[in-house]
Amino acid sequence: MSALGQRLRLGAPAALVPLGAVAVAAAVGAGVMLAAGVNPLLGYEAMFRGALSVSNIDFAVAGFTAILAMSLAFAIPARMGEYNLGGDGQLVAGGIAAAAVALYVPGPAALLLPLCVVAGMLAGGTLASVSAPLSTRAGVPVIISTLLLSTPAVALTSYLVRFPMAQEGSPVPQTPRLPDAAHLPAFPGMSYTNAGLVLVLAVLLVTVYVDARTPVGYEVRVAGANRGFAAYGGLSVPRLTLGTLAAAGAVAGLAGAVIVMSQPFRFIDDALTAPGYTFAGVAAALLAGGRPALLPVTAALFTILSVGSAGMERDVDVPRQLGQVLQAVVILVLALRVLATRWIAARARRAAGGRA
Amino acid sequence: MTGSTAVGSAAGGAPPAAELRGITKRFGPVLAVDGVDLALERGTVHAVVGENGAGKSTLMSVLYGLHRPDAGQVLRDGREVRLGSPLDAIAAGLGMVHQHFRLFGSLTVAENVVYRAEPARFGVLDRRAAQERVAELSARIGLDVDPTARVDTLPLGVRQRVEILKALHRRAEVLILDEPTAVLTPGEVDSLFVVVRRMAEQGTTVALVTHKVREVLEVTDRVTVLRDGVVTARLTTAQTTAGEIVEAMIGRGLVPAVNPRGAVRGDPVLEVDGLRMPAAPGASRVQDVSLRVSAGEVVGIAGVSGNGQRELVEAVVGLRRPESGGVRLHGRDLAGLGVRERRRLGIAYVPEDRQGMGTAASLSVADNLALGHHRTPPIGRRGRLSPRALRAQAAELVRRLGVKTAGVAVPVSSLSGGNAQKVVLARELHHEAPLLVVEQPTQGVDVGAGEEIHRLLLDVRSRGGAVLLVSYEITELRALADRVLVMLDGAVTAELDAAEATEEVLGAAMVQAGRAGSPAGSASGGGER
Amino acid sequence: DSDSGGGDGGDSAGSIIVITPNPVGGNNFLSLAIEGAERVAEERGLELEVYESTDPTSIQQNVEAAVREQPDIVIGLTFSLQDAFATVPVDNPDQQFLLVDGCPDPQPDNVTCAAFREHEATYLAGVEAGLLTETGRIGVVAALDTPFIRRWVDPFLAGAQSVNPAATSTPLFVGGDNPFGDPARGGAQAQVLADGGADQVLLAASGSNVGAFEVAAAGGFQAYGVDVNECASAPGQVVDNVTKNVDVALAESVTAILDGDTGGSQVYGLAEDGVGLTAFEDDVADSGCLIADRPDVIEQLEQIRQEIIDGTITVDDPAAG
Amino acid sequence: MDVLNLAFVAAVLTSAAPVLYAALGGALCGRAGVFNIALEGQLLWGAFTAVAVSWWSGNPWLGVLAAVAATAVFSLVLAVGAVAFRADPIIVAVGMNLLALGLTGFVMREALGATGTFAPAGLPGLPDLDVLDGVPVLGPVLGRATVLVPLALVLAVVLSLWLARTSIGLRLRGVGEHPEAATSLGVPVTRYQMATVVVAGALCGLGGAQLSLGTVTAFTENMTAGRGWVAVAAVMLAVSRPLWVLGACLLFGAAEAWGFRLQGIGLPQQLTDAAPYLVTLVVLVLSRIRVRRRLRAADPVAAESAAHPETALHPEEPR
Ligand SMILES: Nc1ncnc2c1ncn2[C@@H]1O[C@H](COP(=O)(O)OP(=O)(O)OP(=O)(O)O)[C@@H](O)[C@H]1O
Ligand SMILES: Nc1ncnc2c1ncn2[C@@H]1O[C@H](COP(=O)(O)OP(=O)(O)OP(=O)(O)O)[C@@H](O)[C@H]1O
Ligand SMILES: [Mg+2]
Ligand SMILES: [Mg+2]
Repeated sequence: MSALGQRLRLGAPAALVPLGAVAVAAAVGAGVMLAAGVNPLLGYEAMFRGALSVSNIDFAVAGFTAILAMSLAFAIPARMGEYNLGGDGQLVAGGIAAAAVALYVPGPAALLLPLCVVAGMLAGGTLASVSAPLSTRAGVPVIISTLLLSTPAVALTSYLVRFPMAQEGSPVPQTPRLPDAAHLPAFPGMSYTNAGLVLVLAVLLVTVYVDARTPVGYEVRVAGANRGFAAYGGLSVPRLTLGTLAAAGAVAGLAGAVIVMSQPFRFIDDALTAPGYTFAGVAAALLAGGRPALLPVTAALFTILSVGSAGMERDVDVPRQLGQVLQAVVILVLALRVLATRWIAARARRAAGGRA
Repeated sequence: MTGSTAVGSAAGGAPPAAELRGITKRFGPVLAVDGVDLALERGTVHAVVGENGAGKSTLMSVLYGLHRPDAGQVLRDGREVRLGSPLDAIAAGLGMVHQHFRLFGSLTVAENVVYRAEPARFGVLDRRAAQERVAELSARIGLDVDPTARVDTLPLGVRQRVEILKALHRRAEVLILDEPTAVLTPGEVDSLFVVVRRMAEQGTTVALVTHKVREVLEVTDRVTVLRDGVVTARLTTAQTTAGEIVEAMIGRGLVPAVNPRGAVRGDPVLEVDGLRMPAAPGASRVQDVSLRVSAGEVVGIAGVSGNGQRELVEAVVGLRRPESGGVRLHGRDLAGLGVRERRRLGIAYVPEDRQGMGTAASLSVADNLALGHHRTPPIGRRGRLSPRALRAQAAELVRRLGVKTAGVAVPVSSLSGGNAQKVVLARELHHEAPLLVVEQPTQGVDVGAGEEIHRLLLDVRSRGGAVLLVSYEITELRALADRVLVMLDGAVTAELDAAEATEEVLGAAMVQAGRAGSPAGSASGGGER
Repeated sequence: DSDSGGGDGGDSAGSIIVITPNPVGGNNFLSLAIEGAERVAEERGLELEVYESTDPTSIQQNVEAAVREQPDIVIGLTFSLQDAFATVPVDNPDQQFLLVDGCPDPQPDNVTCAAFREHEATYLAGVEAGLLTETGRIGVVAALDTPFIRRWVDPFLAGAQSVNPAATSTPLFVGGDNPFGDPARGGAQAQVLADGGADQVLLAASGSNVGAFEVAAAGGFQAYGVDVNECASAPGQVVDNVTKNVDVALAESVTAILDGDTGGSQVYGLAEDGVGLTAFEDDVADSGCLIADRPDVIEQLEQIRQEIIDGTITVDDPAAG
Repeated sequence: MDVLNLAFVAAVLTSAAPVLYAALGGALCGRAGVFNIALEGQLLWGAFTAVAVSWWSGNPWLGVLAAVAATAVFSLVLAVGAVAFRADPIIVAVGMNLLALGLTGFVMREALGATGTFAPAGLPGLPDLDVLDGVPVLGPVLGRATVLVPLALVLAVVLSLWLARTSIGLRLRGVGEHPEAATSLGVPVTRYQMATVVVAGALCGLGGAQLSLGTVTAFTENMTAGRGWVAVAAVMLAVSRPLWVLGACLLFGAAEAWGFRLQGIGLPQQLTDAAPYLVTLVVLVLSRIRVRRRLRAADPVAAESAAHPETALHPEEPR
């Protein structure tokens, strides 16, 4: 069997799984809407309109940018079997750092824009990096240390934005509006769709490339498959852990920077975490499985579900929590992936005809 | 020691203790076992042998209720039994000891023995009764086991006794041993066989799966040979020869690979000087070990497992940092260098633990073959990795070493043990590193494949490579090594030339200071804490 | 297409859209505002829609969605909409906007503002607490430590100390993962105050209040509600409420705008009867509040209220920076 | 002990109880070899069911029963998904947490007609242990708590003894430590694990009921507010040992209660918010670092994978 043929045959059912998950979720959602006395067609139409109509696409793109970034923040360490659930903390760390640079460092846009972005990425990356030695030296699982570090990080930024960095006289906990030089340039005619999208897409491309076409990507996969094998092969698991977590945190920090450098151009407490970008990103990454190139598709889906559900609530009065329910169902139906994987493995073995 | 008193087959007419009739088992498209008949006469020891993947484990799993056969019957004392699960098998008086022990490390010996068949009052465990039961059973077959010891503090040989006690506690009359000796030291093997013979004398029927023809000859009464899922021979041990058994197993005679010796020895490649490492829980100490391996030389390390060999090897390849002492490669001090640097300088390494270390089971054959070569051309070039070159190189290696696989894209988990081992060897031999460190290269590998692997190692020697070979098998060391060093409690206690290294001398050197089977406290890191 | 789906069907009756910064559920202030909107909508025969936001991005989105529906007035609730109301109205000069409880700076011409001086009423509640406390310890449970929420914290102590200089106050903030909806934490903090001897406690923690009222009901302390009459939340244990007549303010402002009085900024303090205490209401006797039994205190409060209105007493606004 | 200290103990117990139930459930799962980070969702599910059924039936005990039953049923998702189908337990749990959050909010709105908070007058809550009034020590400590609070403490002890001393406990420990070994002795591993997950769900149901009918009498959207995640941390801290879980939960409860008191003397709320998490993390690091060092000395290669959540759930070092 040719390698290509094999890949096609093995790949097809794998790609069908996410579609299946979405279909089942759509059916469940329709059932829920019927139970709530809403025509599911109208409900879904409202949901899509809420996200994708010309008038709403601008916001949807903002959501997509953030969710895509957060899905990368989860997916990168997941390649080596580490789960980063501390996205919220890394997101706000990036946001507050970018805001601080914008507010306290004078300079022209040409200087300030990259500086803010880099500051955000550094802050997010640094926070996430803390979990690497905690894991490789102290044996605290990344999934738990990222989570435990997130709450204090959110609390700390919350403190900063309420007191030292607060806008004078504002009753809302927020920083002053960032200077114009720190506003990400928006696409013509848009206000939320800005250079942030380009940055995140660039990061995506780099990730896909590194994953598939560089020794580092290979090493990360090896470490994810078997730590003992990686150590035996001379790979530095601590360094890979640090690298993937730093990269993940940097992407989350980038998302935070992009959010504060977009409308309304300030760090508002809660604004970064309340929309739930982190878990939407986790869900998108899980849906994409180990294929970074699928992330834009799954992130778009979860953007529609989360941004669109607000439109659905506005237009047909279905509680927006339905969006969460649908996301959950998509993730749960992914359990099917296991069945599909088994099926694929069985076919592979059949093809092998295995005899030693 | 061998107790070769032939126990005659059961009186005519009495049904076999256990019998398999026409057993067929498929895994998907793989026909693992194909219409096999096997009769185990009461009170006999019955060998089941065959190549890797011949279907031995599958057949035994059917007998133990782990697999349900697609066709065929299982009979106990002449009556058909339906074995839906191991529970049914246990109820029918069957017991099984797996190659990889299935023990709970954190539990005590007594808890392991009575697990799932506990003496209890109102659901509350009766620990006293459990311990007494263990004491009673071990006395019966002449074993010495402390019922209150945590299992993970015990040497492998003792752990295996616990496995046997488990079966006896369940009143097993038919005991299946799947490759019981693969991880045992020679001394441990001897004492196992004493126990096996004693059990047979007491009426227990034993089915023994093994790759070692010598063991077959030493301890069994009957032999069944499997090949590709069918029986190719049924033999009576007393009337057969090693050659006959091997012929039936692999379809040809075996020409053992043997070191031609005497070839020119080159410059020293590996020099180890005064290496020391402290003992730690779970790790043995290494005491002042010095050794030298020259180009074109195979140096064997003999010894009972757990006497510091693993620690020594890990210090050489860079996985473990010595407390003091030096390691030099071609005269260059390797202190402070990690695995990667050492590999680059020319150390290849075939580890003992091929599942935990030597391969990543879920990754493809190609990915497994690339590790360590992924940053050098043709695969890696200026920070980039060429998936095409990676696949091409893998295909080439698979072809060259004759790895049986459906392709380089399938996961290593779909390969048989022998073929997985070849993948490891292929990768490590590929770059013709000046130094090859090999541990237990043929463990669990069938004789045919084992012979091929031996040839590959000797090829390394003949092209001028240096080989450091750690093995627990004396025959392997005698076949391959130019010199043999014996390790005991972390120290090199003897150095023998190939000519001097007879089985008797080596065996004696390996167990000098202590009784085999409990290789000093070092194996378990000082016993209980 | 959203025009056709807009649903005003071309009839002469207009419409208003209210945008909240958070989900309304459990938020007394927002529910009361919606009540006011419902009332005025009925009076004027308007169609009413409510868009609930969940976060700043959705606020912006809701404001723009509302503008597309072209209602008579787009009504925003609270300061959180201030940023959106600073920009969107400039791009939509023909649309009238009303911001309740906040005001953008600079204020576009087509934005009308209605703001409250709740700190004045909080100060009065503090006076009440200062007079009634037996332990000399008072407390506040609030959702978060933000300048805005401090309006229910600092003046409470200031008021108490004005009549009882020895009074000490402990403010506790719920915080955590869900500050506006974690009744267990709210309750735990109320219990801390009760254990610490506080006997007069203002509860300004939105959805987290539920737990705190339970502590009051169990006799932990006497409580003060905010925004609406909450005396039924812990019968016999609630002294009074800092009320904010946002319904009145909203209805008045809508009426004014519909009548052509647009722009400008109306401030609702004690003087305008926009904020107050349940104690000052005519039906205080039926309010279920403890203060109903203390006409002496009410009298004293009336007097201080007048002094605040007169400017004899000035109450610091913690949100003013 | 003076009154204030007893009140402090009471506060710690009350805030620890729901977390303790969830963490005991998580610990059981850990011992059975199932990684359960769905505790947050399970707790929320229990809290909601308890309030809804208590409201409809007028009987809080029915609410508790319903919470136990409903959460047990909910946890079948994990049991079937992660145990029977062998799907990644983390993926399943992320889905369950999201589902619980969305569905409770959705149903609260559609069926109870409330958004945000549901605490109607007359919602029946669980009674306090008034009988203890006047009893020294016990009175001030438990008098204002429901019977579910002392029950949680008792359960921690009972579960610990049960695991150590009973046949089933022994089998469960074996199932978690070495499933193949348990299978080969005829223990139906999958069934044991599924049953454990369901029992853990029932425990979370109790925890949820204590939260929404005991600690307070109300349901608010996302009212668990991270308590389930704290329970996950407690399980790791305790490496699945019930008595240690008890200690970890009390530690967390104490850190939180101290936080409130420190806030009372002027520390910023945001910093006291962070304290319990940082304390947990520090204790976690200190407790694991020794194990880690031992592992590394024994086997530097195997130690590489020792930071994995699955291995961190077992009291025993991996072999
Ligand atoms: N669970 C399984 N699923 C699929 N195929 C299997 C399974 N178990 C065994 N096989 C296949 O069945 C065949 C027989 O395997 P089995 O394990 O019985 O061999 P064996 O004789 O024990 O080999 P070894 O000497 O390596 O132990 C092999 O081709 C193997 O790949
Ligand atoms: N679940 C499985 N799926 C596919 N192949 C399997 C499976 N289990 C075993 N095999 C195959 O069965 C063969 C024998 O494997 P096995 O596990 O028996 O190895 P082993 O070293 O012989 O150990 P043991 O004899 O103790 O079982 C190999 O070819 C292996 O790939
Ligand atoms: Mg086998
Ligand atoms: Mg084998």
